[in-house]
Amino acid sequence: MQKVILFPQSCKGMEDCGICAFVCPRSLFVASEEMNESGYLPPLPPDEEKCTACGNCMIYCPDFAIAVEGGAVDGSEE
Amino acid sequence: MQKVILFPQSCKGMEDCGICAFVCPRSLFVASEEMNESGYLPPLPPDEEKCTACGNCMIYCPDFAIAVEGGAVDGSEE
Amino acid sequence: MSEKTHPLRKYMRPQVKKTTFCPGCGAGIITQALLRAIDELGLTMDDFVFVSGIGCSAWIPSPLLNADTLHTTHGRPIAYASGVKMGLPDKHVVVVSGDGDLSAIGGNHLIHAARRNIDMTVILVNNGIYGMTGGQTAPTTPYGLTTITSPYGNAEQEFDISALVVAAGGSYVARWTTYHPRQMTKSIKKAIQKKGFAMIEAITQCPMQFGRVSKQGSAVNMLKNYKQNGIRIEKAAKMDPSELQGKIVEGVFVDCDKPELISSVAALQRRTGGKE
Amino acid sequence: MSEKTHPLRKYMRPQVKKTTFCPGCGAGIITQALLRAIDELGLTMDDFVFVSGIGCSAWIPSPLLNADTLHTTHGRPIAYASGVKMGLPDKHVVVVSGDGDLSAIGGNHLIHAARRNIDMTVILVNNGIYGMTGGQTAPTTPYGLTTITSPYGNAEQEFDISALVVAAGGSYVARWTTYHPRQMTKSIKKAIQKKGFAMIEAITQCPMQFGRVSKQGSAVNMLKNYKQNGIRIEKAAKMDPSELQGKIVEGVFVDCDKPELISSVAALQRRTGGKE
Amino acid sequence: MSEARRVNTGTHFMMGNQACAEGVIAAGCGFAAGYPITPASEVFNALAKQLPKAGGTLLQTEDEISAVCTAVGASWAGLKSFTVTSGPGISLMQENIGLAVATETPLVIVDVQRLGPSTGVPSIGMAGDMVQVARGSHGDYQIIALCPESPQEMFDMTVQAFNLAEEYRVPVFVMAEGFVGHMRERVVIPDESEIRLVYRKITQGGEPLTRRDFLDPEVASMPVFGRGLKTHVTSSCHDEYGMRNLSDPDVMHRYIMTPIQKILSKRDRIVEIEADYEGAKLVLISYGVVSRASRQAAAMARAEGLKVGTLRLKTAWPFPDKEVRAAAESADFILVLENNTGQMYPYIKAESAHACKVGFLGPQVLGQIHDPQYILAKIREIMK
Amino acid sequence: MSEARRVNTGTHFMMGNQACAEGVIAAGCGFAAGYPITPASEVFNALAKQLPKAGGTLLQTEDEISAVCTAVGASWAGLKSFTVTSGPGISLMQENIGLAVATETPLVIVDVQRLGPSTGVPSIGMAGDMVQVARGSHGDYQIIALCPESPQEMFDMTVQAFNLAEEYRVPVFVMAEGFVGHMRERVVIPDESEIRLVYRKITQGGEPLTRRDFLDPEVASMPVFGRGLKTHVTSSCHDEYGMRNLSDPDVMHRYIMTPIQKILSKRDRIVEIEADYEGAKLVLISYGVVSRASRQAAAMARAEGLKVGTLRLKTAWPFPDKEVRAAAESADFILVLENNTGQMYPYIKAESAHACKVGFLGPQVLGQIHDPQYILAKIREIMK
Amino acid sequence: MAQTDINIAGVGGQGSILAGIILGTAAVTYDKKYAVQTQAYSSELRGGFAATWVIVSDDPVGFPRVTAPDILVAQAQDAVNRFAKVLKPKGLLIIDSDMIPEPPAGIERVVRVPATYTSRNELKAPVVANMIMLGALWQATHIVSREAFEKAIADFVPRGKDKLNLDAFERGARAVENQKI
Amino acid sequence: MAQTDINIAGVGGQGSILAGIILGTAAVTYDKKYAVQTQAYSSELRGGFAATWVIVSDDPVGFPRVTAPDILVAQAQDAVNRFAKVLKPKGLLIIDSDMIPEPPAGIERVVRVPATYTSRNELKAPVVANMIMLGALWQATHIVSREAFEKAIADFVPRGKDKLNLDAFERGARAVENQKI
Ligand SMILES: Cc1ncc(C[n+]2csc(CCOP(=O)(O)OP(=O)(O)O)c2C)c(N)n1
Ligand SMILES: Cc1ncc(C[n+]2csc(CCOP(=O)(O)OP(=O)(O)O)c2C)c(N)n1
Ligand code: SF4
Ligand code: SF4
Ligand code: SF4
Ligand code: SF4
Ligand code: SF4
Ligand code: SF4
Ligand SMILES: [Mg+2]
Ligand SMILES: [Mg+2]
Repeated sequence: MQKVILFPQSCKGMEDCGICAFVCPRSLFVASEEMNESGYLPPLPPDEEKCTACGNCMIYCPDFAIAVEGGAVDGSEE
Repeated sequence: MQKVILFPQSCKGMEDCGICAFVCPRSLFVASEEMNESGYLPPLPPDEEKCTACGNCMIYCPDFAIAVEGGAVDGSEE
Repeated sequence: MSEKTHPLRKYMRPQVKKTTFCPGCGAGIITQALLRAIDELGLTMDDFVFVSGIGCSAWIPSPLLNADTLHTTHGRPIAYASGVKMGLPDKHVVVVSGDGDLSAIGGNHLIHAARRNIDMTVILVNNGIYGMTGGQTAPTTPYGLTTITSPYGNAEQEFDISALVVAAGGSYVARWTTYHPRQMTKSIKKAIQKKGFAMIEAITQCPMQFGRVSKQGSAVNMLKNYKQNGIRIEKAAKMDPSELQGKIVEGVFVDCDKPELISSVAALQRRTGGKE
Repeated sequence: MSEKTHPLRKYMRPQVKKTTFCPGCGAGIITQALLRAIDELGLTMDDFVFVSGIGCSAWIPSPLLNADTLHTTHGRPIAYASGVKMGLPDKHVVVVSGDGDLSAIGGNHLIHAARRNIDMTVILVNNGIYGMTGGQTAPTTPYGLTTITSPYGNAEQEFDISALVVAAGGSYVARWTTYHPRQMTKSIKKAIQKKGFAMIEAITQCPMQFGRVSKQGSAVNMLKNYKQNGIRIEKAAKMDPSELQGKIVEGVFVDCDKPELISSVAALQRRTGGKE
Repeated sequence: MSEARRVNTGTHFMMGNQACAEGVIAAGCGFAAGYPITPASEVFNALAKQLPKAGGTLLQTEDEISAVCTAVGASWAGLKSFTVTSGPGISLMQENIGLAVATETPLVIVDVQRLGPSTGVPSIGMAGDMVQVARGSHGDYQIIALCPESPQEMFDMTVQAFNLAEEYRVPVFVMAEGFVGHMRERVVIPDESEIRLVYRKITQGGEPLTRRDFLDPEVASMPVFGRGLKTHVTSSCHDEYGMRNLSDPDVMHRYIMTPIQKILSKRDRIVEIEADYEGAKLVLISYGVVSRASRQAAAMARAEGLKVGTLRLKTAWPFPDKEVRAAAESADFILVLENNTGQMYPYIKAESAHACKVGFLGPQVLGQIHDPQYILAKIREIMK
Repeated sequence: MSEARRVNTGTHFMMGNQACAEGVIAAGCGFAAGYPITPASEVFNALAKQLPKAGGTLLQTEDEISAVCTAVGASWAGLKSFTVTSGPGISLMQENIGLAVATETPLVIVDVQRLGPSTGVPSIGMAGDMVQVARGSHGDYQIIALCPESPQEMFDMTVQAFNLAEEYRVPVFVMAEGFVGHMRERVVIPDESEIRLVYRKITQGGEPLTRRDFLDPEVASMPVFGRGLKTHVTSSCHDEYGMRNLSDPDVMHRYIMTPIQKILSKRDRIVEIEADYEGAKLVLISYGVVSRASRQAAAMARAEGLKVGTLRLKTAWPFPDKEVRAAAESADFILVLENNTGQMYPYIKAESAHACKVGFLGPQVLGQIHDPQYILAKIREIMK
Repeated sequence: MAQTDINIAGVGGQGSILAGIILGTAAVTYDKKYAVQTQAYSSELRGGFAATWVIVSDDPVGFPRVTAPDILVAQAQDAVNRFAKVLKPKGLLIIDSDMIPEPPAGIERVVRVPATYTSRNELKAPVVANMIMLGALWQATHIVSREAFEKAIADFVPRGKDKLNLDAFERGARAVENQKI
Repeated sequence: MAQTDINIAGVGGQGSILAGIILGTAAVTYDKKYAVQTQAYSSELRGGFAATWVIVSDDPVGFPRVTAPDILVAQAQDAVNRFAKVLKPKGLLIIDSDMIPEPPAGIERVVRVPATYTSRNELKAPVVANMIMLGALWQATHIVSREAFEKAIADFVPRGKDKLNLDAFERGARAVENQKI
């Protein structure tokens, strides 16, 4: 089951944003090589296995570019 | 020596104001019978002997109609 | 009996024969408190520029005081005064205006001047009402009070203006009723000497409008109320909020030092090489 | 991979494809926090009217949110929102706008709405700068910081907006940085449910303007700063002011109940016979 | 939507400002915002007492900026909305009057004009805000403004202002003068059933942002809040759907022109005048309380055998250009009488100079309405 | 009084807004207040950097209301004062512009106009505030307004505005358009010694309230603060001595009329135009950046043998009535070109309709200056 | 009498303006006539001037400003000083003779009413001097009916004070009875 | 050539507007010519459009708006889509051939510059693509002197980046050398 869903067209890029990478406790995000339609480099989907579904990437992504399913989105306080 | 000097033309009347009477610890002010030029009834000068020169009448008079000389104007806190 | 003149008369424009206020209005008591402060500090009227807005209270300096005086629009005196101060940093700039003027329409200038900590003294004449326009609800009118524009009782909470100005950043903030003119004078002296934004909230009787709408009546009745219900901050601090219902907390709410605007500009420019 | 849509997408206007914000701008995090609050409360967009002013932050609801939305002039959203609330007392009226909008030009409406305790939620997006106009000093810009309009350092003190709104009379006031989006959501939920004036001060990164002028740089750097310097009110209360230099105090500053404006109007009218 | 009516039917000896308040209530106003100011205060004072009894609500705001904003907000909440002030307040409202225009918001604003500029003399009336009301906000736009000459008309025109505002989705101004606001005169308030009221057309569903709720030259229905319409309203340039658009030149053009054309194309239904100049060689053009002096002067002149007529602009904006033109084309001389230094004069002259001579006569002493004798003297001078 | 000059002499490729800031400094401005707004922000941004180095100070205020008030305060403190904004800010300033007028305060305000009404389109320029600037505050009054057509003139006219403000004790406006403010062009800044500067006449003693410091048709000396003059300044109606007077009708009359007459009686020294219509049958009248299109269109028309001339209003207010009249009386047709829907048009028509036909041509698409070809087409249509 | 222009003037606090409002109300509300009432006053509460102008007419009123009144009711010397000069040539001057010892020369028709003395000393109510003046105005002109006046007075005076005010009105009327006008 | 109207356009972030400013500065400040520069851009930081218009002339410029440019320098497909249609009939189109694979039909004079590739891959500095386009513009038109261009570039690029930018300019110039225009 896929836990983290990316919407790369919504992303504004790992270069200027990169918040997902910063807030992921497992550091699962790296930039893709391919620009999206707006010219930004979105992250690659994280390695599902390592993901804890903590929800950080979703909650912090300012551009609604990530959804996390089935995790304790509300649970873990920083 | 006169301690309390009245400027009756400046007064706005014992009927509507009367603050001097209220703040005088010796209750020395009563209304005169004679209107001033503006149609107000100023107080009569207080009985000098009873006056302690506390300065209240001067400091509270909103119309600069009373001056107190030689007293501890600054002294007595309420 | 009166070849003599009132000792504070010398601070008034010779052309002005009397105050414009209603009988028993507290504005005159505050005027005295201010002039006495100037007198006691040994300053002259040439050391000052006075600025006011629109309202009964705004007529305290205009045209009464024999000094440079700027009588401005409703709510804006602090903004005008800021410009005067920028141009004449060595003068004492004193704003005298009403609660409606400074805290209703002019509220934003009040909090921003406090925040900037611009060197200025504000005497905010709080009579709890719009006096000049005839007794409408002000931001300082107590909850539930019946006024011309709240005939079924004021549904709004009232401002604690001193608390607001403290929160906004004022350096010196004090509140006194007209029942305490000596303390008021003392605070005004401090305020004038303070390098920074200073405000005196002067709670005062408006027998004509507030007295009428509140049914508190005469000037003397209102002074009696101040006498009975005035309570010092030091004492109030130890009391329960419920005990303070209907009380008027008086005293000095803040007296601190922090960077003042105009000197800060100079200091920062020196530091970063903006000024040669 | 993405036939699915983002779970909060349903709250956005279908015509709007993406946010208008710069990469890494915190406005989007706040938008999420707000929508999540609505989601968790089980409310629908038809329960709300959103009002905003002018600025980057004002574009959070306009046109993004799929609800009745009023995008107004600079500084005035709270005034407009007050009218909306008077007309639609059963709707949740939520103002989302910037620190410049709500606390500079709009500061007076903010404090008066708080004073009146009108039932309303304000999300004040505080990025410490004028974002949309290009990085000028805001009332929230720290002392000494170099900006476009303070090239020699900001000579003004900054507002503690939460403290100001508490002093003005707000019923619920909380501050969170974008590093604490979950807490922010929780506070927004409380704010929406509060019968009275509620404000969330959302401290947020503006990498484009604030990041540039402050030399704090990227969004991630700014989030790091929030992480390091954010400190809870409970802890801060026990600390010395000097220790709090450079810290961002977060948490709930007030959460109380007092008469709300619109219900007060009704209550007073009943009492004094104004209403049949 | 609560309807806030309680018509004070009957014959009254009533202050103009009170009559205005009665008009507000008779028109079914649901919300009034205000801030005290001489010589307008009595209107809001009266509403504070009466409007709640008629089912409306009101808010005394922290200033006039907030008053106009709050009233616009309440209008979008579906209520007939109102505010009242005098010149200084109108000056402060200018920016947000622009919003009301740009968002096509029905709103009635009464300006009880006083002697200016600046603080001036609060208690003395003048008609000093006549161009300000139409051009005082930045940018190009069109509003409606009516000029009462009596307390009776302060009632009538206030009701009419609400009707026009609702019908055309536009701010409508009643340009009273302090003199009329504070004057007491006979005021007849008709029976509730005889007062014609107009209510805005409200959008009845449809997909948000595909409905054409704005920029309709025929007046779009209004997508008021609170009905699940998911309306988007913006003070910025927007298209027919209400969507902000800051890049398309054609949208910009329509954003400016359509609300103007919406009013101008219906000007024949909006503009009202009183013309009494058949056969006249000299026509006195005026508005507001000066019209009463003008009529009296004309009567006196006619009694002397002078061919003098009158044209009274009950509507100041949209400007009665055709009506002025007609007068100019039928006469040899137009004399413009205004209770100011000649604010509408250029607008009148622009539409009459091609056809006849045009002159202006202000009050002998500014602040006091023209004495009919003074006008008569001028008439004699012109016609001799 | 600190003199804030540091003239950036030389030939520059410079943005209009930057040139304006250079003009502020060259004019010896001592105080600038401002609040950010597109498309005017660059002026204050530049001053923030440059003015302190030239000995002036500035304050970024909490809003535009405060900006104009602060600038007036600083002017009374003796400094040459300045603020800059765009339409929404001008709208907010209206009430206190009235104060500056009523108190006869020298002050320069630059309006970098943008597309309105309301928030409109910040980045697109128009000349949408042309009547607002003269009639946007309540009451009757007169200001001075200049219309630059290039960055060079944003420099020149800013300096000139300070000179006029100081000479006549009046607020002076520079009505730039966003297009000009944001345009870069060659700007030549002369040597400091070649820039003529005017300083207000300052009262030199005398008894307060017996000195005639106000309402002098010949411009009273200004009793600035801080010199022991014990000046009284009020926004209310006042007499020649600055004393508030709310009861004497004659004082009220003079309170309104004298500041107006002070400007109008000197209009010949103030008004500047550029006339090039000798022998022309059709005269194009314009101001601001459209004048550049107008000249080009006229040149193209003349190349076709059409007798077309131009009149450019460098001064918009006081309104160049005589100059317009002269053009109208020498031509058969006046075509008014404005970068708006025709704001000055009625004022121009009022002074020309008696003598010739008058028409208006706005931009083909509002927000974009007239294409000379588009004007030419209209010229051909009229003249065929 | 198609139209009568009346000026009632005094100093602040004497109730001149209220007298004008009562007159207008009597005319319009109770006599079904037409009337216009306007006013002016200085900002001082006492000592300043206060004046009202009332036009009473059988037909709708045109020009609403009174430039030269038919009748001047003067309650104070200041009122005479300010307003007597514009009284119509054959106009009627009604003065409070306690406040105005000597009417200005050249005015033929003068009615004298001891309103201040009567109100203070006989009625013990200085505030009703204006009603005395109204009574005198009525008696001298019958400009509106007595019934209308009485109803209008009842509309405006505080509850319970009707009798006092009507009494004052009556005394004013009687004071004029025997004067040649 | 008395007056040349140039349009430089791309998407946000490509530096089209800066290129226009540099061109104008070169003309006015260093070549003592006349120039006008105007611009337009959308509010998005990336992906939106950005365009500048520059008029270079030997004499003072009259009408300052460019309606039909002599030259269009297009850095993105969007620029061609938006602006190519108003290029003068015999106008010159200079394109970044990496971004615009195919110039629109009907335009005769087209110059192709591999600016994106060169800047990214050869200079390792994507931000200097605009300088490459400027170099091409210079080589194709000599609208201002090379010295003027170089001085103007030095005025605007960050300290220490002069060489990189001048290098880019040079590469742009060389890319055009052999193209028929
Ligand atoms: C813009 C504007 N709005 C309203 C007014 C009317 N106005 C004059 S004084 C005043 C209220 C004064 O109240 P406050 O400041 O409390 O002074 P007070 O008379 O009570 O001393 C108002 C609303 C005005 N002059 N200008
Ligand atoms: C009356 C007025 N003044 C100024 C502006 C220009 N303006 C637009 S947004 C803005 C500042 C926005 O700052 P803030 O509210 O902090 O929002 P941010 O962009 O930082 O989110 C300003 C000054 C305006 N639109 N209207
Ligand atoms: S859900 Fe948590 S662990 Fe998984 S990718 Fe997102 S941030 Fe990383
Ligand atoms: S946080 Fe979101 S927008 Fe930012 S880089 Fe990651 S996916 Fe993209
Ligand atoms: S000085 Fe004191 S004791 Fe003497 S009269 Fe005045 S108040 Fe009374
Ligand atoms: S306090 Fe002053 S004004 Fe008041 S009654 Fe006494 S003397 Fe008169
Ligand atoms: S109305 Fe009130 S505040 Fe004004 S002068 Fe009278 S008593 Fe004083
Ligand atoms: S300028 Fe700042 S606040 Fe505005 S969108 Fe960009 S990052 Fe966000
Ligand atoms: Mg007050
Ligand atoms: Mg901000």
